[in-house]
Amino acid sequence: MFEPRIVAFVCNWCTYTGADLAGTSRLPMATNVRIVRLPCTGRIDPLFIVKAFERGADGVIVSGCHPGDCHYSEGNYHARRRFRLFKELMDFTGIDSDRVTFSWVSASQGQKWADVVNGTTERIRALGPFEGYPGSEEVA
Amino acid sequence: MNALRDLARQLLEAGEVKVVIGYEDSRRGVRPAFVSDPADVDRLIFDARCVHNLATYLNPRRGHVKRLGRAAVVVKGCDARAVAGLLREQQIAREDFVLIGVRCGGVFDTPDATGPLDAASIAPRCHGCTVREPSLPEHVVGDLPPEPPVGRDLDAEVARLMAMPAAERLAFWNRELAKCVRCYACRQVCPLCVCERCIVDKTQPRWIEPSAHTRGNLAWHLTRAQHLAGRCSGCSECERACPEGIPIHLLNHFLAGVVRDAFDHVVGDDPDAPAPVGAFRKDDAEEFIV
Amino acid sequence: MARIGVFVCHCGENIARTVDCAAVAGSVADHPSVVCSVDYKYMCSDPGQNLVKDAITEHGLDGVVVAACSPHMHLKTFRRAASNAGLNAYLVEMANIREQCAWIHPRTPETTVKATDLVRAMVEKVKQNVPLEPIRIPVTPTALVIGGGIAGIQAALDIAEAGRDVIIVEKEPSLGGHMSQLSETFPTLDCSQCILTPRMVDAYQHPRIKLYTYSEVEKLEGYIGNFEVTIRKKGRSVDIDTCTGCGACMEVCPSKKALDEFDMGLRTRTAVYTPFPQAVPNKPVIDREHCLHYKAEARAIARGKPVKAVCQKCAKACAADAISFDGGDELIKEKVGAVVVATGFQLYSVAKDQPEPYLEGYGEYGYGADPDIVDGLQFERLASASGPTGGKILCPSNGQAPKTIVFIQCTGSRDPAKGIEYCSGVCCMYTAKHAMLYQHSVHGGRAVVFYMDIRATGKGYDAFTRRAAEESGAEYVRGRVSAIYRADGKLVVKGVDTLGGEPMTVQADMVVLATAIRPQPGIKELAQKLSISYDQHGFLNEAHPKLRPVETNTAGIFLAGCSQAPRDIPDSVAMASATAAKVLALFSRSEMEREPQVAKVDQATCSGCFHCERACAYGAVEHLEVKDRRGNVLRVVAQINPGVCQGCGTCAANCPSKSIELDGFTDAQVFASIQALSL
Amino acid sequence: MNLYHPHLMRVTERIDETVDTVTLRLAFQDPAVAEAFEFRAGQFAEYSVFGEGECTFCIASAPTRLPLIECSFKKVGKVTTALSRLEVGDTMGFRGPYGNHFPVDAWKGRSLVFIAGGIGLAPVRCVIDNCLDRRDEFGDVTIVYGARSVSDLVYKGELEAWAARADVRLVKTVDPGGETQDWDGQVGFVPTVLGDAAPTSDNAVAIVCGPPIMIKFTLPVLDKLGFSQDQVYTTLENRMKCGLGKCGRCNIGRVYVCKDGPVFTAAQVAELPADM
Amino acid sequence: MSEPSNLKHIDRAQLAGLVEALAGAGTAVIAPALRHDARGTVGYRTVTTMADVVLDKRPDNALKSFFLPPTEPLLHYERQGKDVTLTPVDPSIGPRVVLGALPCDAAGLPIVDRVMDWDYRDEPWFGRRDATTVIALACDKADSACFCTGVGLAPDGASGSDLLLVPAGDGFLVEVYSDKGQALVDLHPAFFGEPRDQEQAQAFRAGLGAALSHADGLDPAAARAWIEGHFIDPAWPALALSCHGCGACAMVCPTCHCFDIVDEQEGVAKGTRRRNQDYCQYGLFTLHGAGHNPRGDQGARIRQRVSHKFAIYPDRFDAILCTGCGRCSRACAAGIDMFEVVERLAGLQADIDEETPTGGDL
Repeated sequence: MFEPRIVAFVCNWCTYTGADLAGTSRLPMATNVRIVRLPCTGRIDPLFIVKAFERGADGVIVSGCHPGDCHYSEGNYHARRRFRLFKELMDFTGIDSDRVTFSWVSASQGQKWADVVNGTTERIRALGPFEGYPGSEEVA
Repeated sequence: MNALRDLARQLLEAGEVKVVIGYEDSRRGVRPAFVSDPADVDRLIFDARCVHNLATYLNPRRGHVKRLGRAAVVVKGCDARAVAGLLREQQIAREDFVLIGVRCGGVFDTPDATGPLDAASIAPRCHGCTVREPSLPEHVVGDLPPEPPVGRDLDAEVARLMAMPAAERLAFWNRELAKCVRCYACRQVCPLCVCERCIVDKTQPRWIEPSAHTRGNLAWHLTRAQHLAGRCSGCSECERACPEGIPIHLLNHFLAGVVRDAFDHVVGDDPDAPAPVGAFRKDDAEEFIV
Repeated sequence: MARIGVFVCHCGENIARTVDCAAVAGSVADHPSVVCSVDYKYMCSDPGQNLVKDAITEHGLDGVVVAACSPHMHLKTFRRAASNAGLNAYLVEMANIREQCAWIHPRTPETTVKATDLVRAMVEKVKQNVPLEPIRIPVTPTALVIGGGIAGIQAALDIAEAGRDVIIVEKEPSLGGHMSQLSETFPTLDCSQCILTPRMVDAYQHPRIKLYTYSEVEKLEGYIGNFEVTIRKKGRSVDIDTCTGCGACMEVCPSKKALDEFDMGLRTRTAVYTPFPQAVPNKPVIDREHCLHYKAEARAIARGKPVKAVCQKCAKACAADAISFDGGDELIKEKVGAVVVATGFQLYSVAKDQPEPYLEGYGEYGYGADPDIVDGLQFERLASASGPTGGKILCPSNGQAPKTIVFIQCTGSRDPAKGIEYCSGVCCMYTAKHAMLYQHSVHGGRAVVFYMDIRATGKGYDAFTRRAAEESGAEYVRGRVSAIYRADGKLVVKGVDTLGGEPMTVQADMVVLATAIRPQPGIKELAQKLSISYDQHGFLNEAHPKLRPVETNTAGIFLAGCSQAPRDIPDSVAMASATAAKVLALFSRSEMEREPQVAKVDQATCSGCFHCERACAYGAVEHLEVKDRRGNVLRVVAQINPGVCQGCGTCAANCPSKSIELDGFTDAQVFASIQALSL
Repeated sequence: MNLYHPHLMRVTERIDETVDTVTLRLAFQDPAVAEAFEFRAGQFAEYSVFGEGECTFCIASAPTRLPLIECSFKKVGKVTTALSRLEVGDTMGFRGPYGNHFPVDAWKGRSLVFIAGGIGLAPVRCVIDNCLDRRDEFGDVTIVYGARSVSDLVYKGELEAWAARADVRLVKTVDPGGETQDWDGQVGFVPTVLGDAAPTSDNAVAIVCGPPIMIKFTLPVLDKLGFSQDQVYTTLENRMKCGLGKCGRCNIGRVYVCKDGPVFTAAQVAELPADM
Repeated sequence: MSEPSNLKHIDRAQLAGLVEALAGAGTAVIAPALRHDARGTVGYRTVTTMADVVLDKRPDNALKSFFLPPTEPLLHYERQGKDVTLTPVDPSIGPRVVLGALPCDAAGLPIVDRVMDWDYRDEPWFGRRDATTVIALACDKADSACFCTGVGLAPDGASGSDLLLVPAGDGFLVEVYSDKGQALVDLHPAFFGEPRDQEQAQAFRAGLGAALSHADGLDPAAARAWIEGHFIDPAWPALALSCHGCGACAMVCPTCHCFDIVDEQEGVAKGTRRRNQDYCQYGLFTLHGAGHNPRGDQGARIRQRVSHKFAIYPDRFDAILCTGCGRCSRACAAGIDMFEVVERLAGLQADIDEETPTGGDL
């Protein structure tokens, strides 16, 4: 069975803590997801996602605090606009935006984090490996 | 035309400006002209072949133009949007230059176009133009020409693409972006690409691969488009400048639509209008977030 | 490449049960940058930490990765250990192989592979880490308290009692705020003045409290620990140092038509006046709008005529020679380390003209034009022993005791149609109080209270409202009043009893409107001066509605009392003490130390578009002029004030040219993690 | 295999010359290459850290001391930073030698004056050691070396060795304010110190390397000492990619620094268009 | 112009047959063809059938790109521990035929050969050169940007071509100019007939000059003389004013060959060292790590490009680094017209010569 590579960019305050809670609650999760801890979703540049795909990731999870809960009060609002543009652009260029999960997971939502992880893994598994870069070598 | 030349002469003779940046005719069509001598103002013209967005010469990256001294720049209503952008982002100060607005009846796709301005030959950006009478410039010259013909509509092109299955769209863009040779004409010609050092030239770390393969090209064009989202003035010079004929401006135009629909913002020529970048609304839609 | 040590923790069985720790340690050992890689039962134990320390000295490590539990649990622990061993604390990172691996996966090869990946990614990140030093910001241990009401006084006293200097800025001539206007206070019905005045005096006499009355904040610059405030001291014309407060000036003042603000316009006062007998400082001030001299002066100036001395009886009457007509406003600069905003409230006006476009007056109540239609504070004054009626509740129109009073709650509050949807919180209580006070004062009087719901959630509040209804016999009618008009000498109040379901009319002698609490006028201007944010009603925004209720998004500025939302006295006081605690914590060290996780601008490549500035919730981005040797400004670039930056990194992601780095999470570090994780 | 294909070298030793200047001692991993490798004093090479890219500087050790190969560089850009992070045992890439060289053979019988500032000693040191290894072929040898401060001096070991030799006149100096208590050298800027040292120009050549500003003020001094422009040699550094005269970066007017240089006489430099 | 060593005739059907045959035999056929993109552009690309070939339009991209690609891998590297393994990229490629090359594109190749062979032989370039047979087509598509005749070439010139096709009757007169060309003919005799309708070919050739009359009398030598005497001159910054400083001109140029060498990581341990085409008009081209930039000004960069083509290269390699194809002028968003530039510089020299017959400076 195809085991997708999934990179998760999560904020330190809500989702990372939520993931910790999921851990302490021993919620079973797929082993496919690798977390990159960042202070805030506001820190996430869409280039992080692009680079992850370039480096062979099959899917990406982006997750932070719910609106209004941002530890930095506004970071996730800025992130949300950035993600909107990026997501639409992915669709427009034909890159299946289903490969990216955007989510709000609070520190108390261990179960939701588990669901996001497992759900995304299943979805990407169904989509198969990411092959967004045909003929990535010579163009001449 | 005479009004334009007279004004240029005045400004130069009065020493109000050191150079007038406008358009001149040449053996290969219209091109930008830099007139410093009042005696040369008769070189200046304005007609439907004046497609160039001369606002780009106000871009602070152009030290060699800056060194000429205070400039007067000939702008169409659409070009003024770029000037407003530069002002909005504090790249230039209003008192440092003069704007000569020209009333516009639409322009061709290319500066060497011949024949009548018709649906086939008119630039797509003229579609539904609302700024034929520029408002930002302190001087506006010429009479308002008749309504331009209705030509290619970029919204329609975007819609056509969005109607395709995703795989076809991917193929379309891969085919187009595969042609990119990374000459960065799109960036260099852009009045709003103001970065002192472009992200693609940053090497520590190197987020965007400089090589002209689809991987690097996609990263470059995705990033470029996003950096212009909510800022692009819609002049589509990037597309005209592309030696490989890549429909680059479609990306900008698409995002302009997203910004309009999602952030309720349309780029205009008011320098004081708030920008949607670095801003947000608490109730921005988030149906794509679980 | 680098010299990195990797330490894999078993966490007893917690990790070792599902992850093959030895295998993890083994497989990263061959990484070109890893010079030692070991696993151990309890890394966080003393022997575990010593393992790390010894390795640092033995192998001369320039980076440490501890693969164990969540960094939230032990990152600080290991960073401390490292710095004890002489390695910069910020060259230590943790790979979370417990919560993110051992505890959520079964014991399979994949689990160990993932654990290894997480460790490798951290190794790659640490290679990019650079030594960081905690940011030290000197702190001026003086607090500025804006507003001299009960909240401001409380905050000031708490801070001063703890031995720190405080500056109070009060825009009125006296401390006291609205509480000093109240007659009795719920739910105990003790006299407001009696409990407040001593606190006012304490504040006035406290050696560590400097008081600026009749003054306002003009400007605030700087940042946490290092603010400089400019205070506008309005011309008082009375030198409060020489003035003895004898009152002779007031006796001779011919101008007596000014409405008395303290008594809510229920009586008039002289142009030179002390707002109320217990005023602190108990020194008069000349109200230049009404003073004959100043009026003449204004006219003369308007007509371009020379200014002549007019009246000035007070000056002549002043034995202490404390009155002078020359002094104007005075600007004073003070250095402070923290700011408490306690500007209090004003009452919603039912009048025709409204201060805000979104507010509506109450035409149905005749815009409160009738002298016998009063608001809550006016009633307080009528009920107050120090008030215009000496504590007897009498109709302003005819000085007769009202036989019937109608109290209307939620006037303005919870009434979106009138512009305010929120609940003012205190009206139910003070209306109940008013009803009681009325019954105590006018025996056999009839009190009718129109209410929507009774919200009495404080300690002893519910009992209090019940007492009003059950013991004092106030008639509580659930419903709104649709109209008030005067007919043959009486105020006709038309309402609906929504419980009874029938319309009802009351013939009243007085109507008391429990009008909504609104922020002080000018609060928005003040907020802008302090660069803090406010909501659509003008109440100041707290940094976090749950976790940081008395802080603002501007570090070093705190909120107390009604400036943030409608509050009653105990809440305001509690909030004030909370801000004091925050301020004192900040003042507890001469330098405040902050995590060096702050943004930095690469000025060489910054193009000054200031997307960062727009994205910063803390106003940490400053404009820096890059000049040549001759001092000509070449470019204006962004600069981040590390004292203000909170380290979210939103600016970094918003910077199109990646000219901003967030220490601790630099692009190089994130890039390295991605490189390592995805392939 | 193509001409852009580097040889692999191993770092056998790293010396931290100053806070931001590092010397790496390198050995070819392929013995055959090591066997065949030769170069002339002044030639340069393209050094690479895989994943970061290539950068250009001269070979800092003397050809007479092969198989010893050393390079010294200052941390400025992406690649030099990466190079400076290399540890003993790490692998790096090497292309070269490229470019022309100092006409050491033509100097036989003449006196040599070496003048260097800061990291500029690297190319000069290569010639110095080269000449010292053939000491009897030359007349007087004078070395004037200066740096901003004592801590900015490179090749401290060599400096001692040279100082110890009776047949070498070493004048070392640091800029005013850069000295320490136990500093036994001079204090002053290189041009001044050179003027005071006043080496003879009869039948002599001068080799000058250092920051542009130093060179600017040194040339007049040499002129005063009687050195003609043909007696003065220096090396130029321009950004290069290929080092082979193809990539089109390093030329100044018609001159390709990578092919016609990096070694030039002051006369040749004077001829160059003002494009530096 | 050198004389053809042999003459043949190929009609359109045979030409189609040749393409099929070549493609069938695994020879890559590169020809001007529709790129099937949004804007319907024509460019050189690999084709398998004559149906795709467009011989009556000038391709937008430069033929050069098939010899010096915008990007090409030089080697792959992989780290294991402290060791690194390098895997070279084999420069040798299968046989290729370029069909319908513009003579100005073909002419660029031997010009660039000179620098690519300067002391060190550039295998990637020559690997492709040796593997490729170039069949040019005499060109009647000249427009106002063209000036091949002004730089000593011709719309029916054979420089850089192994075979030259000249329209004649139902097909083309085939002129053989090299053994490689002859070899191709010999390998596919079926598609080549005896030469005929030569007078029609002659007529076709005779008609080509008219469209290029503007370029008659262009004097690159004079331009070179002026450039060599005017390294510092107000003319340079003046030329640069409208320049956007992009690489469009260089990328489409048949002779621009500047390049960059970069490493691209593909994950932590491995990656590829690539050669990417680069362009001298962009500021960072010569920027030193330490921050100094010898060509910090756009004027200096324009000077570099023009000088390189019309003075430095002729000086070092005895050939003008320009084939007058006019692509740069067509590609330039600012309307900078290379023909006009050369004409202008030559004109400045002419002025000098008039004033001071001995030459000298203004």
